[in-house]
Amino acid sequence: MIFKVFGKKELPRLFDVIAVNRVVGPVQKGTDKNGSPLHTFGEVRDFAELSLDYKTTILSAKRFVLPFHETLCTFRVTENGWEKDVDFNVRGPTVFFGLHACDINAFNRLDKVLMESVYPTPYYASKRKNMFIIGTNCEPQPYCFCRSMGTDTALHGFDLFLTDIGDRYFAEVQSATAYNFLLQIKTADPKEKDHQRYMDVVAEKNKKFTAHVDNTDLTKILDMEFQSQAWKEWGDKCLSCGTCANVCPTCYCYGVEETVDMNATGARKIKSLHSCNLIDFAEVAGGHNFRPERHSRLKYRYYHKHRGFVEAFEESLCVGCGRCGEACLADITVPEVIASVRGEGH
Amino acid sequence: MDNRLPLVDIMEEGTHRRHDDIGSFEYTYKAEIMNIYPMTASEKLYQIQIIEPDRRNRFSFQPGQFVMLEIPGVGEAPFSISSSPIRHGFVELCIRNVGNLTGFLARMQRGAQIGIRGPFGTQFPVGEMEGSDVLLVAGGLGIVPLRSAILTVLENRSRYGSVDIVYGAKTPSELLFTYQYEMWRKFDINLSIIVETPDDEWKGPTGFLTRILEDRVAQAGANFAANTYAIVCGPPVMFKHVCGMLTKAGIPMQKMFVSLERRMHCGRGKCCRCNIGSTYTCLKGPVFDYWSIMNLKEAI
Amino acid sequence: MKVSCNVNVHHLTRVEGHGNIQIRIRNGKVETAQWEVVETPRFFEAMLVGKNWDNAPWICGRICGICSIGHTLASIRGIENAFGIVPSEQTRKLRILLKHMETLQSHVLHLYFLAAPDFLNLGSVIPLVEANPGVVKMAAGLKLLANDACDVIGGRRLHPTRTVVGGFTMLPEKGQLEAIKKRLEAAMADLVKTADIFRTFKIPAFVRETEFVSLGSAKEYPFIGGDLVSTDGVRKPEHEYRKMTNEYCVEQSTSKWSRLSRKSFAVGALARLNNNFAMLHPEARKLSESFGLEPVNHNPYMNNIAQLVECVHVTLDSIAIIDELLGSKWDEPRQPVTPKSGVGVGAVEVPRGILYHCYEFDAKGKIVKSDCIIPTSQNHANIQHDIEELARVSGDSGKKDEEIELLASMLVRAYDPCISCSVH
Amino acid sequence: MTQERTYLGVPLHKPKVAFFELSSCEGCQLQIVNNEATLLDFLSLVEIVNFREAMTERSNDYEIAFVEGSVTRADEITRLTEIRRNAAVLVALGSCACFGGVNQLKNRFHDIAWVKKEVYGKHPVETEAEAKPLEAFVRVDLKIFGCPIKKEEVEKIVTNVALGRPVQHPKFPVCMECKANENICLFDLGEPCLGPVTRAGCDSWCPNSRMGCWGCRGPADDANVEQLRNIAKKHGISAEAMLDRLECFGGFASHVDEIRGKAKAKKTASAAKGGVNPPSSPLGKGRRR
Ligand SMILES: Cc1cc2nc3c(=O)[nH]c(=O)nc-3n(C[C@H](O)[C@H](O)[C@H](O)COP(=O)(O)OP(=O)(O)OC[C@H]3O[C@@H](n4cnc5c(N)ncnc54)[C@H](O)[C@@H]3O)c2cc1C
Ligand code: SF4
Ligand code: SF4
Ligand code: SF4
Repeated sequence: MIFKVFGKKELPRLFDVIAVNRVVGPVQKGTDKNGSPLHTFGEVRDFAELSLDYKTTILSAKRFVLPFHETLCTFRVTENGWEKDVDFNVRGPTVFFGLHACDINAFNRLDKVLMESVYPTPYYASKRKNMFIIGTNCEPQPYCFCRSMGTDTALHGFDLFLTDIGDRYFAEVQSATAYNFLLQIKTADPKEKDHQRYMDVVAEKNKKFTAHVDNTDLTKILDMEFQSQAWKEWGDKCLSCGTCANVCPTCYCYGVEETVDMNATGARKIKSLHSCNLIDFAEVAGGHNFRPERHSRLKYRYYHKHRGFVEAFEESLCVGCGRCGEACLADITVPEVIASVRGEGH
Repeated sequence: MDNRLPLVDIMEEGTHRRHDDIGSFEYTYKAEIMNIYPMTASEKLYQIQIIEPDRRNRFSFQPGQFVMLEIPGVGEAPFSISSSPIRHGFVELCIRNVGNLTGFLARMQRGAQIGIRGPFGTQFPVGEMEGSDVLLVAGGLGIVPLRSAILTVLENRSRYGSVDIVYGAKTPSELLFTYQYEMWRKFDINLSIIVETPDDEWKGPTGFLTRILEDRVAQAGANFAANTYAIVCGPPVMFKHVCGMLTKAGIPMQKMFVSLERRMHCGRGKCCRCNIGSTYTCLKGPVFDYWSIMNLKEAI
Repeated sequence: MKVSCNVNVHHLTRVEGHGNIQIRIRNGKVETAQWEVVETPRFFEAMLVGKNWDNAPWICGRICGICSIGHTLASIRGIENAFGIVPSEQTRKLRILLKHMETLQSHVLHLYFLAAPDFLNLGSVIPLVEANPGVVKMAAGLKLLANDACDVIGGRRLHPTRTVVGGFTMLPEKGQLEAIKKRLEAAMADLVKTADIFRTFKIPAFVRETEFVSLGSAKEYPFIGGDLVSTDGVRKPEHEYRKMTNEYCVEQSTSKWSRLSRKSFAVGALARLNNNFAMLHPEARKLSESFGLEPVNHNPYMNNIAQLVECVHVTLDSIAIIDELLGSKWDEPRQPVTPKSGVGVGAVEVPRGILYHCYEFDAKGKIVKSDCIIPTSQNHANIQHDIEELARVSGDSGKKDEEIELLASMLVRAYDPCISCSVH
Repeated sequence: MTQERTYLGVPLHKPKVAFFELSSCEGCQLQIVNNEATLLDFLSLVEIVNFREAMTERSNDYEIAFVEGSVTRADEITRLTEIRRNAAVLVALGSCACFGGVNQLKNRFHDIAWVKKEVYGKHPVETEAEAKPLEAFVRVDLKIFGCPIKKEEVEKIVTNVALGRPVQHPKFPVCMECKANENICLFDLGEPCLGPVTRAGCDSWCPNSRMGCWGCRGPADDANVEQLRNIAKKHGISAEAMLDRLECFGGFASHVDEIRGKAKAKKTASAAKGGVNPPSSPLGKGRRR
C-alpha cells in the first residue's frame, strides 16, 4: 500500500479536485432535543457542507446502493403483449467522502452476497462499481462495537482512507485514481514520526471502545439457545417496526410490488427494502406464517446476521455500527441481546 | 486534467460477463399461455411456451425445479414445474388461485403473454434414485411438483424398483390430475389415494394420509427401508409427521427429500424472503434432503 | 304570469354538505321559501373540552375538508392570542401565503367545478372533460398549483401537518418557493382566460340589500386577524366577535344563525371586497371594475366574480410575499409555547368568509370551553332571506319551476356554502 | 370510449361508482377531486354516477359505493342501509367511516345530554349517543384508511379494482416508511409519535413534516401499543399526550378503552361511568348564547 500525508488545509482542495463528480458525504440533518447534531449522508456541493467530525449517521449509506424503493423495470403493455425496459438506475459515478471503517466494511460484506456469490444483483453491482470511496477515521461512541465484529479498520473496499493525526492527514492510497487525485494537492511521504502518530491514534481509539459482543462460538450458541426465554423477553419489547433493518448498513431483505399505471398501458415493478421483523415477512400462500410471533422474527434477524451469514461467508453480517440499537425505540441493542442469549447478566 | 470518473457499465465489465447472468436475474422470457385446463374449482393447469424459439429450445429443467411466473404490473411468483423434463418446448404449471397474481392469471385467456424466469432451485434426485425403490408422498398441492418426478420415473420405469405413490387430499373434488391415475397404474405403480372428507361417490379410504402410509410401512417391513428413496411434498404440518414416521421406519434421512415453500421475490438468493437462517430456499432448495431440514431451525 | 310553483331540492348538489331548498308558491302567494340545513352535528366544541391546547388545531382542522388550512390557522391564532404569543414576521408571511393558496384552490374549485356547470347548463364538469378538455385542464392546473403550494408550505393540502402554535414545524426549501413563484406567474394568464370565460356567463340580475361583514384593514386586504367591520358601519375588535355574530338557534337548521344590524348579514368574498375594495391589488381592482363589481354590491350571484377577483389578488400578493421570503434568511421555524389560562380569539378570512375560533384555557393549557363560528353559518340567514326574495320576484315573473329551481340552486351555490362545516 | 379496454387480454372493468357522505368534513371526497394531474385517467377507469359534491346527476345504479363519514344520526343508518342494499361493494372512505374518526371523540364523555348542551344549549338537536364507524351497522368490503385519505392510495386501489386485483394494505407500521424517507425520529426531537403502531400506507405523511403521527390509519397488525406507551414515558412524553393521539381517530378505540379501564380501576370508584367525565360545572356560568 502507498501512504501519504498532507496538511489539513489541503483537504478542501482535494474536495474541489474531486467535486467535478457527484459527492456524497456526512451532512447535518438537524439537531435532537438536546441540541446535539444529527447527521445523515447526503449530496454535497461545497466542502463547507461536509461534517467530517460526525459521530454516526442516523441512516447508513446503504440507500446509495440499495435504495429504499427502486424501480426494477417498467413495462409497456399493448393489447396482448408487453415490452420490458430494465434500468439499473445508475446515472454516474459517486464519490463517498468520509465513510467510517464500519460502513466501508458493510459494503464489503454486502458484496459477498450481492456481488460475489452466484447470480450477482446487477442493480447493486452497477452502483457499487461506480463508487469512489474516501474513508475517514472515527471516534468510538458508547454504542460502537465494531471492534468485536472485526470491522474497526477497513482493509480494502476504499480508494483512499484518511486518518486525522493532529495537524495533518495520514492517507492510505488504494487506487490509482486516488493517487492521481492526490497528485493535484500538496502531499508528502510519511516520516517515521507520522507512522508513530498514526499508531498512537489507533491505539488511543482502541482504548475507547466500551461496548462489546462476545462472538466466541456464537453460531453454535444461537443454535442451542433457539428456545431461550431471552428471545421472548426481547420480543415483548419489540415493536416490529423494521427500524433496525432500515438504519442498518447491511440489511438487504426486500419485497417486490408490481403496479399498473392508471392509464393501463404501462406498469412497473418496484422493489422496497423490508425487514424480517415485519409481521408478514415469512407469510406464504394460504396465509401460513412461519414466524407469527414478534420474538421469532426478532430472533431471525440475529440468526441470519450472526449465524447464517457466518456459516456462509465466515464473518458476521453485522458490522457493529450500533445504529440499530440507537434507533430502536425499545432499546434493543445487539450487545445486550447477544449477552442475554449467552446467559450473561440478563 | 479531467477528474471526472468514468461510468462503469457492468454489462461490459467483469462482473456480468455474460448477458445471461443478468438475464437470469432480471431477464424474463416472454411466454405464451398455450392451453388452460381447469382441474378443480381453484386449480388450473397452464401449458406455457416460451415465445422465442431459440430460448425455448435452450430451456431445460429437472423435476423439483420451479420458475418465476410474471404478469407485468400484477406480480411475480414461484411455481413448480409439473410437466416432464423430457417433453421439451413447453412447461406445465398447475396453479391454485389464492390471491393477487394467481387470481389475475385465472382470468387470463389462451394466447395471453406472460413472463417466465428460471428454472430455479434444486431438484429431486431422480437419477440417483435409479435402481432403488421409490416412495412418493404428496399432500394436497404437493402433487404438483411431484408430478414432474412421477412422469420422469414413468418414462424410465424399468430403471426403478417398486414405486409407491401415496396421495392425500381434503376432498375427492380437490384431487388433481385424476385423469392420469389410470395411466400411472398401468406402469406398475402402486397408487394409493386417501381423502379426509369423502363425498357420496367416494369409495376409497378416508382419513389422513399417514393412515395409508402406516399400512405401507408395516407391509414393507425391514426390506422397505434400506433400499428406498422417499420424496415428500405437501403442507408444512405434513412434513413433520410423515418424515418422522419414515425415519422411524428406517429410511435414511439423506434419502428422503422434501420440497419447501417460502415467499420468494428474486429466485436468486438476494431478497431473503425465502431464508431459513441464511439458507435460501430458492438456491439450496426448494428440494432439501431431510437431514438438511433437521439442521434448519423453523424449516418445517 | 305564473301563479304556482313547487320547487323541492333534496340534498343540493355541488356544495359541501347537506342542505335542502323548498319553494312553494300557490296562487301568486309564497307559501314556503326555505333553506334547510339538515347536516348532522358533530359537536366539535364539546370534543375539545378537557383536551390539551395542542389538540385544538389538529382536531379543529377537521371541521372542514375544503378550508382545513383556514380552520387550523384560526385555531392556532386563537391559542396564540390566549397565550400572548406574537408570531414572527416570517411565520406571519408564510401563514398568509398558505392561506392565499387555500383561497386560490378553493375559489378555483368553486368557480370551475361547482359554479360553472350551472352557467353552461350542465350537471357537472365531467361532460366538459370531453367537450372542452383544454379548459378543464387549465382549471385542474390552477388547482394543482395552489394545492402543491399548500403541500410545500403547510406539509399537506388538506389537514396541514406543519402548521403549529408558535409557527411551523418545518420550513419549505427556497427552491420549492421559487418553483411555486414561477408557476404563479405563469398562472396569471390562465386567470385572465378564466375572467374571459366568466365574462361570457350571464350573472342573474338580482339584488337584495343586506349587511356585509368581514375583517377590515386600512393596510392590506385582510386575511388573518384584525378588526371586524360591516358595511353598515359596525367595527369591533377581534375578541368581541360575539357582538358581531350574535348566534341563535332556529328550527329549520342544525346550523346556528347570525345577525347584526339587520335581520341577516353576509360574509365571504363579496363581503371582503365590499369592505376592503381599496386594499385590493390594483390589477385585481381593475378586473373587478371591468365586471362592474364595485362596493357596495348587493347581488349575491356576484360573489362568484368576487372570488375571481380574489384569485387574481392572492396570486399577485403571493408572488410578492415569496419575493420577500426569498430575499431574507430563514429564522427559526417555531417559537416555544408556554400555556397559560385565559381566552383567545382567532378570526381568519377563509374562502367562504370570516371564521372565528375561540378557546378558554385553564392554567395548564387545558381547554375549558371552545367556540367556533363558521362563515356559512353566518350566511344561512342571509341565504334564507335571499331565497324568500327570489321566490317573491320569481313568483311574479312567470318562470318555469325548473328555472326557479336552477336560480335558487345557483343562488345557494353562489355563497359556496360549506354546510357540514357550518354545523360541525 | 365505448369499446371495452383490456389489460393483457383481461377486460378492464369500468365500475359504476357512487360517492356518499355521512357525518364528515368531506375532505376525503375532496382528495378525490384533488387528483388534478391524474383526474382524466381516473375518470377513464370508473364511471361516476353519483357524487353530490361535484355533480348534479344522481343514480341508484352503482356497483361500488364509497362512503365517507361516520354514523351519528338515525337517518344516516337508514341511508347507509340503503346504500349497502344497492352496492355490490361498499368502501369505507377515510378514518371517520373506518373508525368513527374525530367525530368519535365525543363518545369519551359517555353523556350525550351534556355534549348536546355544551354546543346547543337548550335547543333540541337529534343525534345518536355515539359516533360510530360504518361497520357497526353494515358489512364493509374495503377500507381506505386515513384522515385524510391519500390520493395515491385511492388511485392504486381504483386501478386494482378495475383490474380485478385484490387490495392489500401494508401490515407494517409507519416507521418503515418514515425511515425510508430519512426523517429524524420525532422521539429524538422529544415529541410523541404513533408511527411505531400505526398502519403504514401514508408514506409517513406527518413525520415527513416533523409532526408526530396521530394514528389516523389505525393500528398496524400486531401493534405493540403497550410497549410504545412505556417508550413514550421513558422519553418524557406524558401518558396523556399519547392517549390524546391514540383516541383522536378511533382506530385504537379498544386500546384506549383498555388504558382508561386500567386507569379507572386504579382510581377506584370515583368515576361513575367509564371514560372521561364531562366537567361538572362548565366554566363561565350558563350558556352565552
Ligand atoms: C418453490 C415454490 C413452488 C410453488 N409451486 C406452486 C405450484 O406449483 N402451484 C401453486 O399453485 N402454487 C405454488 N407455489 C405457491 C405460489 O407461489 C403462491 O401461491 C403464489 O405466490 C401466490 O401468489 P398470489 O400473488 O396469487 O398471492 P398473494 O395475493 O400475493 O398472496 C397470497 C398468499 O401468498 C403469499 N405469497 C405472496 N407472494 C408469495 C411468493 N412470492 N411466494 C410464496 N408465497 C407468496 C402471501 O403471503 C399470501 O399469504 C409455490 C411456491 C414456492 C415457493
Ligand atoms: S445489526 Fe445493528 S449494529 Fe449491526 S450492522 Fe446492522 S445496524 Fe449496525
Ligand atoms: S418519527 Fe414516528 S414514524 Fe418515524 S421512526 Fe420515529 S416513531 Fe417511527
Ligand atoms: S403519519 Fe399517522 S396521522 Fe399522519 S397520515 Fe400517516 S397514519 Fe395518519
